[in-house]
Amino acid sequence: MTSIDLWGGMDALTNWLMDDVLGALFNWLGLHGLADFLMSDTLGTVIMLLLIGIFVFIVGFLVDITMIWQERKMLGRLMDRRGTMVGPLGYFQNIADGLKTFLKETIIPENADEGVFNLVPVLYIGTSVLLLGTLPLSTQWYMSNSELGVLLTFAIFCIAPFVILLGGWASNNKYTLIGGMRAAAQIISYEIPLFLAVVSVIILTGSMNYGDIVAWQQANVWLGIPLIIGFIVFFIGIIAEAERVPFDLPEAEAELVEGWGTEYGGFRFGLMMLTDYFRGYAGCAVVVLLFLGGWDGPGFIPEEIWFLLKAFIVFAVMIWVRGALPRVRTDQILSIGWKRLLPLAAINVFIAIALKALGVF
Amino acid sequence: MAKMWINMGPQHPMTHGLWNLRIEVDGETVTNSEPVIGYLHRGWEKMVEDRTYPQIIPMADRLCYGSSYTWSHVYCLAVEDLMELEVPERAKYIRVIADELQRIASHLMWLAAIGPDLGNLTIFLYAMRERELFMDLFQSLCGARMTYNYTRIGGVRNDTTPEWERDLVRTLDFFEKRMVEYEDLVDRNVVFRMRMEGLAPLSAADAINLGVTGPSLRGSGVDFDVRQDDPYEVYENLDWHPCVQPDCDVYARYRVRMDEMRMSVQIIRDALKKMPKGPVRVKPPRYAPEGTGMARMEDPRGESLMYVIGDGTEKPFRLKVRSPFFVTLSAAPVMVNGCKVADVPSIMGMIDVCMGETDR
Amino acid sequence: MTEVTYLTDAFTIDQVKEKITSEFSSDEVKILDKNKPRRIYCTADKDSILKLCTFLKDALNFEHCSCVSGVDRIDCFQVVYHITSYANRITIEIVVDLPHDNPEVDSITPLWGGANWHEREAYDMFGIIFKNHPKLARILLDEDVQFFPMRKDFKSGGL
Amino acid sequence: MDLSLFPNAIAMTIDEFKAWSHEVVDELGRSSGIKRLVDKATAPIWSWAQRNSLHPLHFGIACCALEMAAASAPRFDAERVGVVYRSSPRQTDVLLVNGWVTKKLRPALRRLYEEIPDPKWVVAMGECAISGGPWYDSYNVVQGVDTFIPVDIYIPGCPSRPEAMIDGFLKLQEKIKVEQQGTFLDD
Repeated sequence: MTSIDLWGGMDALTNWLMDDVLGALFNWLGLHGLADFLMSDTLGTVIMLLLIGIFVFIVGFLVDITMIWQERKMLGRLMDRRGTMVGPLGYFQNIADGLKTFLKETIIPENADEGVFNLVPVLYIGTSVLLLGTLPLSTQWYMSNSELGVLLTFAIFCIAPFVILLGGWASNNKYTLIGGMRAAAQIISYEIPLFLAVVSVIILTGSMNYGDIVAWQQANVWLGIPLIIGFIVFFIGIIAEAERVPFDLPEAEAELVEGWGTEYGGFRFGLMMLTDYFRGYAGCAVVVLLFLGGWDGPGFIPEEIWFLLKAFIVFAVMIWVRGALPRVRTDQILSIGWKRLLPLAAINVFIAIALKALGVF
Repeated sequence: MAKMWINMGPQHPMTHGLWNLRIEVDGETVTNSEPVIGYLHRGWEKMVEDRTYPQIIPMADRLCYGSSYTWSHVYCLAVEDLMELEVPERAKYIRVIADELQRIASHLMWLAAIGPDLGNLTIFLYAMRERELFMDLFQSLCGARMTYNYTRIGGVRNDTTPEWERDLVRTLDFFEKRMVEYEDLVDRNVVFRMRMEGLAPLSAADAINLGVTGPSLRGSGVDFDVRQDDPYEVYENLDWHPCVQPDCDVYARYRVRMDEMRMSVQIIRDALKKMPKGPVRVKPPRYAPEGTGMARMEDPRGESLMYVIGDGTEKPFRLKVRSPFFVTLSAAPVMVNGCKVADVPSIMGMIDVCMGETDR
Repeated sequence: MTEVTYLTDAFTIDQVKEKITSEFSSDEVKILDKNKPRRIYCTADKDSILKLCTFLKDALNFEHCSCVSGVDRIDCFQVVYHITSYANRITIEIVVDLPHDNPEVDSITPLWGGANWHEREAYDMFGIIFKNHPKLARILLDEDVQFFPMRKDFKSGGL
Repeated sequence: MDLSLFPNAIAMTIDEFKAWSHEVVDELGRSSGIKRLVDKATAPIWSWAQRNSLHPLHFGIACCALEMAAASAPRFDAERVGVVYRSSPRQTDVLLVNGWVTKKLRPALRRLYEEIPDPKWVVAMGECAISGGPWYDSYNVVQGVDTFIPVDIYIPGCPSRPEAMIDGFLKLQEKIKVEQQGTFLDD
């Protein structure tokens, strides 16, 4: 099984850049002190970390705009039309949409709380991009390999609803306020079943590290098969977490205009649009990591490609759901979360405990 | 959270037209509501007093753009009642066919509109796709996609062709298959049912008292259809029955409209079979007599009525339009109060908004 | 869950006409000699319209107010009521004359909620006052409009 | 270049400093010609992005609104040319006026126009929005939307067909292509 060694590669790249190019250049110029500084290990590590961050972001960003393209194109096909057609296969439509927003005027409503209003997109986008750093793409392509990786991911995931509440309040608009309130109401309804489903995974694998979880699945079986109930609960929960139809209540377009983001225009809107798909990608990635064997697959394709392929397939299912289902109501999402998903998740935990206790795995 | 008033409109994705629903919300629950209309008021009734009788037909088309044919039809019926004209038999059948085609097209527009209201865009595109077929039929019948100017005082403008009738039958066969697709998408979908069932109850007594007509009334279990109870044209001779649902909720209103589309297909088939040969138009007098004329008919949205007063000249003295949605909208607070904010679009979408006829 | 209400013929046209003539004097309500299927035409005095409507609703099963129209006859105003019976399948047309200088008539909104916006519209367009109407305000035009556009002395024209 | 405040830079408030530094950088870029150069080089890209991503406001007024809906339906599919409807005026580029404008609506429409961030375009669709159309003698209809907001493209028809609407948007794209806007220089 092949995999791209991100850290090793970046280390080599940094060494080459610092030692063989810049260091040699300054040595040749006679600036030995500066050359020594550039060739020091500390600076090398910092540069390497930066480069890794940039690489992870670039891959995430490419996946992100591909997902937007995938959604628009596939949704178009589900609706019996062609979808976007700017550029090859319509891929450049998102780029045009994104670039355009940077030319737009920035409007801050007169009565808005300006500080919070400006802070919210930063927090929303920042925390969502941060998610990319917690998700490994393969055994060697990761940014952080924390022992508590799963916990870290969900801790970062859960910030956004509060940011939405803040943004809805700061915009000083009634629609955004209701949208923000809905985000807060929604989070208490699906987070608990979601975490219970994760707990079952942790019980079986005995680890919170993505690498270990995937290694366990490679050794035994994809967790989606024994924990099928948990998988379904988790998938529904992650749709709600990523705020996609049918659980996109905070941005319900039918009744709340554009939901909590009504007052955000220009590049803030463009970046927030992008961020929604970062969260969608992160959700798909977590589903793949926890239940669908991560980068497990036949070895003729690199692990990273397997991982991304699975993530795109999971996202395609999300698009399919979006094409088929209407939006549920606020009280209905609460009753779904507490009356349906929570018992199912509890049953799933029992199944996991039973499997562990009986020594099946 | 304190109670607050929200303006849903004039620019709001829920409106489907141009009006403003002011709602008072307590958290997510609507406690009070008040529709504000008049954003499309153009003085239609005043302007037609300055037009001759035939000139008003295209104006009547633009009363409601969702179902333009039925409005020019009811106008011609009212003027024929005033002039005491008898329309040739074939023209009556053609009018009924066009009427039912318009009803299907209008209901498809409604079906398209409720999709985004409930948060699903697919049904919008499916319904619009089939609506194009009916637009094509109208286009080959009278040359326009939406505002047809087809019916005339004393008949219709032109006869149908055999090719058109063949296309019509083919389209109806195709459409019936597609109806199954919509029902798969909506009726067999748990979330759609969850959003519609038991929502916005409107009891039969309330509906009758508030003057609600059309599918919304039949969705409350009242078997009233102008086509049956005050038959015009040739509905008496055709094999059909009104579609009634007893549940009083949004889902019942949805079912009534879906059934009506099927019923319209049945009516058109029957009318095509029974249609006689003959002329399609008689020449109307230029000057209407003094007196009044009144016609009611079943618009896709309910009972439409036109009341025309002639004063012996070539222009009407007064032409009053009873718009079905105008009255149904006045019943909106009864349905909306007490529901959640998220349900407001689906309730309002389910009574089939058309503001052109409401504001006139 | 309510039952489907299937309608039956309760009264024929002749029975309705007879009941009206026996209840009201010819000063109050006059049935016109104009025969069309399922239609009754009559004129009523402006003071007895509420009484007539109450009688129609309670005794004769007229449960649906189709339409309330204002008419400016230049020498007087008219209010034309179209009231329908689902059970009898009859529509009755009642014409009420109002003096031009004081167009006031009793509101029938307490009987039929459906008349509410029709009466508001007649007020908006003609300035006819409906007494005891729950909210008689402009509906189609802006609140601050000073004219009644459907009156014959108002000349239409573009901006 | 106004550098007179420079010695006192330390005593400036943050707002003053922001304004001053912005002015300095602006002036530097302008006088050295860098801005013009960057503008000339990047303008085609921005213009391409703008004209391929025209988001009209989801705002249906009258008859043409149905044709607007039909234009995004499968047969015509306006998304092919980048036309996607957004409900919030803050996130749109085009105000598509598709119907007659009454006196009651005029202030609301004007306000919607103001709410759209620059650069923005107005498309008048159908006879009513162009000139009042069939309601030429109405007491309540504004005779043409261009009496109170500037209009870029007129789409004739009563109602305009969906093809005409898509063609109108293609015309608007051509217009944007000709009027290439840079990023820095407003003139």
